[in-house]
Amino acid sequence: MSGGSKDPPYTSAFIMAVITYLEAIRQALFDEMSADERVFVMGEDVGAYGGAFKVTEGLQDKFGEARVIDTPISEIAIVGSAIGASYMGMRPVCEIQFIDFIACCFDMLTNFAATSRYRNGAGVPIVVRGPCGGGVGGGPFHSLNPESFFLNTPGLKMVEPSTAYDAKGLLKAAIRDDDPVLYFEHKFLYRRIKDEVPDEDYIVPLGKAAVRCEGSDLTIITFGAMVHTALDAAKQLEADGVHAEVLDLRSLAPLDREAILASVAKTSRVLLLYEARRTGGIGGELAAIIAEEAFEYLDAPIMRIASEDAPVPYAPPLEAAFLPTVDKVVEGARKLVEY
Amino acid sequence: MSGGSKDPPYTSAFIMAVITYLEAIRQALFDEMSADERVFVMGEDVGAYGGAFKVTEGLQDKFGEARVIDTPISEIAIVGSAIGASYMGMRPVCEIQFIDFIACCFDMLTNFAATSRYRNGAGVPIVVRGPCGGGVGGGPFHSLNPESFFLNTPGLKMVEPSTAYDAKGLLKAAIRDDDPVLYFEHKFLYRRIKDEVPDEDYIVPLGKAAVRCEGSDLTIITFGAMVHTALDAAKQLEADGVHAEVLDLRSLAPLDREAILASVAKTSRVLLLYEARRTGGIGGELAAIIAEEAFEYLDAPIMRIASEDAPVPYAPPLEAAFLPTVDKVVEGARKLVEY
Amino acid sequence: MTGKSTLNADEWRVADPDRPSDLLAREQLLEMYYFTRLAREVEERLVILFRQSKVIGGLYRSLGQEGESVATAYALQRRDAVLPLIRNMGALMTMGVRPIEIFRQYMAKGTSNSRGRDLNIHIVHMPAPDTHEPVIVGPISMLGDSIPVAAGIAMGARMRNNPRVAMAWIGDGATSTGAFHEGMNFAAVQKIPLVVVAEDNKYAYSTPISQQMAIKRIDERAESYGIAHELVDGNDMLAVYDVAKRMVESARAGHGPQLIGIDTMRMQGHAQHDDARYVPKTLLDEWTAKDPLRRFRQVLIERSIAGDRELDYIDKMAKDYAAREADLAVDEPMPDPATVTRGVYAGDDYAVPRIELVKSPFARVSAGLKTRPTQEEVS
Amino acid sequence: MTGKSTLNADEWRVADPDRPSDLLAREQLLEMYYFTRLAREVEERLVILFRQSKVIGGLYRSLGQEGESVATAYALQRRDAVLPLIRNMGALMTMGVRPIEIFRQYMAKGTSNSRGRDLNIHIVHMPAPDTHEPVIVGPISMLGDSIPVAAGIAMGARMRNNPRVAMAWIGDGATSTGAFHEGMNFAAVQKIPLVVVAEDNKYAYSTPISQQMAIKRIDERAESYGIAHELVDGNDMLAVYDVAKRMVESARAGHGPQLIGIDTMRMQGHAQHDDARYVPKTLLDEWTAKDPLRRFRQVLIERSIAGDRELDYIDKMAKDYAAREADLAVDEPMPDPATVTRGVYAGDDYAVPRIELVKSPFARVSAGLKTRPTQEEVS
Ligand SMILES: Cc1ncc(C[n+]2csc(CCOP(=O)(O)OP(=O)(O)O)c2C)c(N)n1
Ligand SMILES: Cc1ncc(C[n+]2csc(CCOP(=O)(O)OP(=O)(O)O)c2C)c(N)n1
Ligand SMILES: [Mg+2]
Ligand SMILES: [Mg+2]
Repeated sequence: MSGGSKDPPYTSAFIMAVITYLEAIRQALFDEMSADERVFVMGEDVGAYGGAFKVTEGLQDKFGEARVIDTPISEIAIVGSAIGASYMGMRPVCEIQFIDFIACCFDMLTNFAATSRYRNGAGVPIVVRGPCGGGVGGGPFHSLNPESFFLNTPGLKMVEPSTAYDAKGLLKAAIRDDDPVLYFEHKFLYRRIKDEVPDEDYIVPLGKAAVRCEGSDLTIITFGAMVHTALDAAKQLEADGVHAEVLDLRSLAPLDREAILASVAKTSRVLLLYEARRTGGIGGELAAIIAEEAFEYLDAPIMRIASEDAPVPYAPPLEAAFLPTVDKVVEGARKLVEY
Repeated sequence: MSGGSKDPPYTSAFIMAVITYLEAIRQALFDEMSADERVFVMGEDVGAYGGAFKVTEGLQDKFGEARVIDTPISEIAIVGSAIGASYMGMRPVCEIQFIDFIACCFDMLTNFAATSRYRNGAGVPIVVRGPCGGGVGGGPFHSLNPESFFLNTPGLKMVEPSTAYDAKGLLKAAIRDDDPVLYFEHKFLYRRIKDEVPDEDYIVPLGKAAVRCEGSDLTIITFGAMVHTALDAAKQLEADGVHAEVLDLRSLAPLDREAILASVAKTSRVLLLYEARRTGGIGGELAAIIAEEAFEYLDAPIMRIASEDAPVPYAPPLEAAFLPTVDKVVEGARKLVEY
Repeated sequence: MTGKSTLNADEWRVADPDRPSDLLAREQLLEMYYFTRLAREVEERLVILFRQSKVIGGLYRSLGQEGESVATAYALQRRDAVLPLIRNMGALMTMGVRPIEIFRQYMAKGTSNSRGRDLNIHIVHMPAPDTHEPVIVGPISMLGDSIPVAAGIAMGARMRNNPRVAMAWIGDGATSTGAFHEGMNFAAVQKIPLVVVAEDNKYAYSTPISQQMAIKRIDERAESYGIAHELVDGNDMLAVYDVAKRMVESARAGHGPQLIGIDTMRMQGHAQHDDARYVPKTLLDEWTAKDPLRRFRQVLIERSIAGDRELDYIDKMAKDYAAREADLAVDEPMPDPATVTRGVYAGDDYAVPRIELVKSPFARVSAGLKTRPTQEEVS
Repeated sequence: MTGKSTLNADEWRVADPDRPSDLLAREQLLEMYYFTRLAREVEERLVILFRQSKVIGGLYRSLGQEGESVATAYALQRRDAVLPLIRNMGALMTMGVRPIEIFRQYMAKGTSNSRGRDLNIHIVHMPAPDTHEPVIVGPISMLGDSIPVAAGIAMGARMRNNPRVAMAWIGDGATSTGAFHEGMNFAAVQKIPLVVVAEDNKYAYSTPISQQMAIKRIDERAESYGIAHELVDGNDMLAVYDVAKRMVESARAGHGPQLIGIDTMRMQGHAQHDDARYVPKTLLDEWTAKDPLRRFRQVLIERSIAGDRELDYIDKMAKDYAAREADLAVDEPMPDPATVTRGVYAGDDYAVPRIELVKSPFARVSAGLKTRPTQEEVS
């Protein structure tokens, strides 16, 4: 599975296959476990069952029970023991069955993992990954986008891919990173998104955003599943002659300030699109960076489009009203360019 | 302790006493427990010992062990059982010995307490209070300002007083509120801040900010201990002829958008001052509101002054470098007005 | 006093104090059978709705566990508090939740207790303090969280001088959570009248209990807290009732929390999407032979409590009832999207449909009774 | 084989297999005494520094608990891992941490292991895999969190084919946390070589153990996990060593985690600011009579291991050493404020002072030895 050049970015000379977002995550785990015996996977039902979403399917067959560990229902122990194992030189990848349950180990992550290097120089190279996001009728406890819970805790890194290519490359980068990385995978994308992914080894470096669509009239800054919402909106806007640039953050901590500021400087209008609830979401941090560092470029208010300020509702009509939609983005973008 | 008119705000005809911020919190607990037998206190060492900071001193003597409960070291159980008791009509006030330990019950607060009313109409009238903030050499685990951890969770309310008057009035309002309220008390202020507090019953309503100092050149939006930093800075700036308005948020959720926008409309320049780490802090939400809703009033970038993006260091010279200071605020304000 | 007749309910009342089930009247035994059958039939209907894509989200069966769920809840008084999990359909039926409430929830109807906002059996019933109704607090998905909340409910009820025993169910897997530990320990220290039903159904999702805990008996989870515990054959309904009843009354008498360990088997996958390939066929076969409903039916027949004719009648009654309720719920409206942000905070509440509670066909109409009503006939 | 002499170390080695302390050589016994005395003297020095306002933040004494702390750690091999708490000064001295490291930490010096960033004994030592040094991971303040981390350390070491037993100390109060539960259970299921030292010192801050748990013996905290456990008189150093040694070797042999319950008493307030008025005087008196250091000294004299002259000499040696180390640390610089944001992430690390490890005056200079060195003389 692995092998070939270690130099990203891949070129078209590489062997490419169109695979799903989910398969890309699985490949990254296979590759990294094959290449580095220090990498192991732990979590609930990740072994024989292959995980609630089958992300780790086949892993235990290949690498055995010692490296693909089914744990008790104990998120604190999963992350805590991963920290300990990482101290001993291992590279644990923890699965949180639904990312919502990361709330149960919030302390272990923010207080133990995040501060360890700063306090005593003891790095914690762990990855904590799990399915986030709504749109699948998951209800209040299986739909969260938790990035803003962790945004005020230096010492943690956070990523969320929007493509299969990034899903693989970011996970590889996260596993090789020497700091704790929270890797959020959007469950809506698992099987809906497919794209070309090289067989060869590559990484998508942490901290780098990607322009998904060039434009000059406004910038939509987003990530995860909302990238696709933004791209659909951009297509509709294009028909009206509005050229939206779509910036996919990919990394949420650290943020790619250069890419953000460069795009704002170019378009002077910003729409922040994120799937978490509006108030207290990552859009705040983005707005603050822009309002502080790109103020003179701004020709319009910074607009946030996000989910409603409520728990995530279960019924499809409620969830549809709750989530950001292409229509909301198009409408917002029109207002922005008309400002 | 209680009695007299129930109508806020108090007038000068009331009996006033100058008491500390800490004593004001204690008085609120005494008053509410006297007035309402449903109110009770639980937490670690809150009983005979009177709490790590002696906030609950004397409470158990007065109200007995059944209403002032020493718990095991179990933040999940403290908050979880408070939720259950509140379902049965009680009004629990939980003490978290240092607010940093609220990380241990993050799940119970954000997932159980916050969603209960929305999901099934079952309100959770609990208060979770505890000492926050730095400046006292508390180190990485006894100095946090956790408000932004909870800002993306609708269903929770949050307050943090800066004066003794507010400390009492906000706590009374929090206890009487029908929703879960996180009440952060800044430990630096406990015994350093004293002001006039009426003996009579009054509340400071949740969701209302207060202008602490009128000004026309810029607005410093802040809360908690930083209000005093802002006021000191305002005094220095005044000497230079710069008139800073200081807005004390008091409530962090919900935010007083009217007061924020009114002040920005008046001064057109904004300095956001908060003690939490800069990235991912509440300043982001404030910047976003202002950049979206008061954009046309803005004459300068929105500036954030906050703590450094690191765990809270222990050594006094490090902590001094870490925290926002009067000097930093004065310097920032000067830059803003010169913009 | 030790003699025990299997012939009729009245004689049967002269009983072993360790076997409170000896005191159950004929109507009560039939009622337990009815609730168990009803739980199964409600779930069978849910399967149909699931296949018709009318159930939003996952469907969790309690096949094989309906008996313990009913028998534990049956040990409660009507005013007690229950905190069921997804697999405690039997407890909900026993406490009188009208089946339509379940269908509404699973189909996310606007008429449901959560108004389409929350999943499956995440329902809440908060009766006025003076009514003769149970407190019902469904779980949130985060496993274990119910335990501290249950402790708080029983503690709060005691503080309000309106005591209720709280019964909370928990899976083998969920006993590994920190929330379980803190709640159990807190309840023990505070001597809270809490009865925890710990269900060893051999798996937590795909994880066998051997990878969940290094103890052999699930009831030993109570040891670290000084909580009284007992293990029972979970598919023997009267045995379950006996232990549960003693524990409920012990808790009510002020002896603190109790834990009943249930030895049972989850007879299907974790949810409908899970084919449970990881479960050995032999294990399933072994437990199929121990189906609690079939076993209980046999007891009723052996003890001449009822014959096939009466029991078939109950079966049909339950099945028809479940079908009717499902049909009614199917046509109800989905929630109005305009309400999506309503009721996050107090002051903006919009009407929450109260859970409708119903009496079983066996219930004696007598509110004051401490034990279950006993006099109505079934056939 | 059952005979046990109290006369000299060599004869004493013919020993009861249940009493590994019988195998301790004279120098080892004196070394244990030395570490215990040193722990006490380091803390006495800290009190002086605290009164001089040179200690930043709180000061936590282990008065009365130094013995158990030394005797448990003494059961480890040098390469094992320790996760001490604030009151395990004895364990740190036993593992060879140079006292100056403690003074630096408490005074938040730039030279300290945490470079003034973290409190008291929150120190970390990660030796290169091939060195003959212990892993030391100080706690974070959140109680209980050390337990899962300790489990992970021992598991990770095993995965790296570089096995180490991990020993983690935990207070009675901290056993009530969810983190403790999850860590213990995980370790049990994974059969991790973890030895947990659970210290019943009668209080958690002001909270008596009766309000912390409804069990009488702290070691029963292990029951729910199927973890082997034993309770020991924590102020009898050799008894503690015996149990700890057996457990460490059992864990090392692959028998999974073990828990040793320590019956002891916190002889001062939670920290220096706490006058501990809530502790009954009679309780303190009772335990004053059982001071572990005094008792151990008596044992050494009774068994003719050493006389007053030698022990006084050790006392003085420890006291002088502590004083010298404190004096050295006092003059060291505070951290440079310009470094405040350095080293949050990898790639921006700035030098972390390695913890200096020292040998005791009793240590035999022999790196390859599995058990403690034994040949040097004290006087
Ligand atoms: C804190 C938490 N972690 C993980 C999950 C995901 N999850 C849902 S059900 C389940 C298995 C539960 O097993 P058990 O407690 O034995 O109950 P059972 O399904 O067997 O009745 C898991 C892992 C969860 N709901 N909550
Ligand atoms: C999770 C958490 N909650 C609360 C505290 C505050 N706290 C610090 S020490 C302490 C008492 C600890 O008692 P115990 O575990 O018995 O240890 P001892 O001090 O007796 O050695 C408490 C409550 C904490 N550090 N962590
Ligand atoms: Mg189970
Ligand atoms: Mg203690």
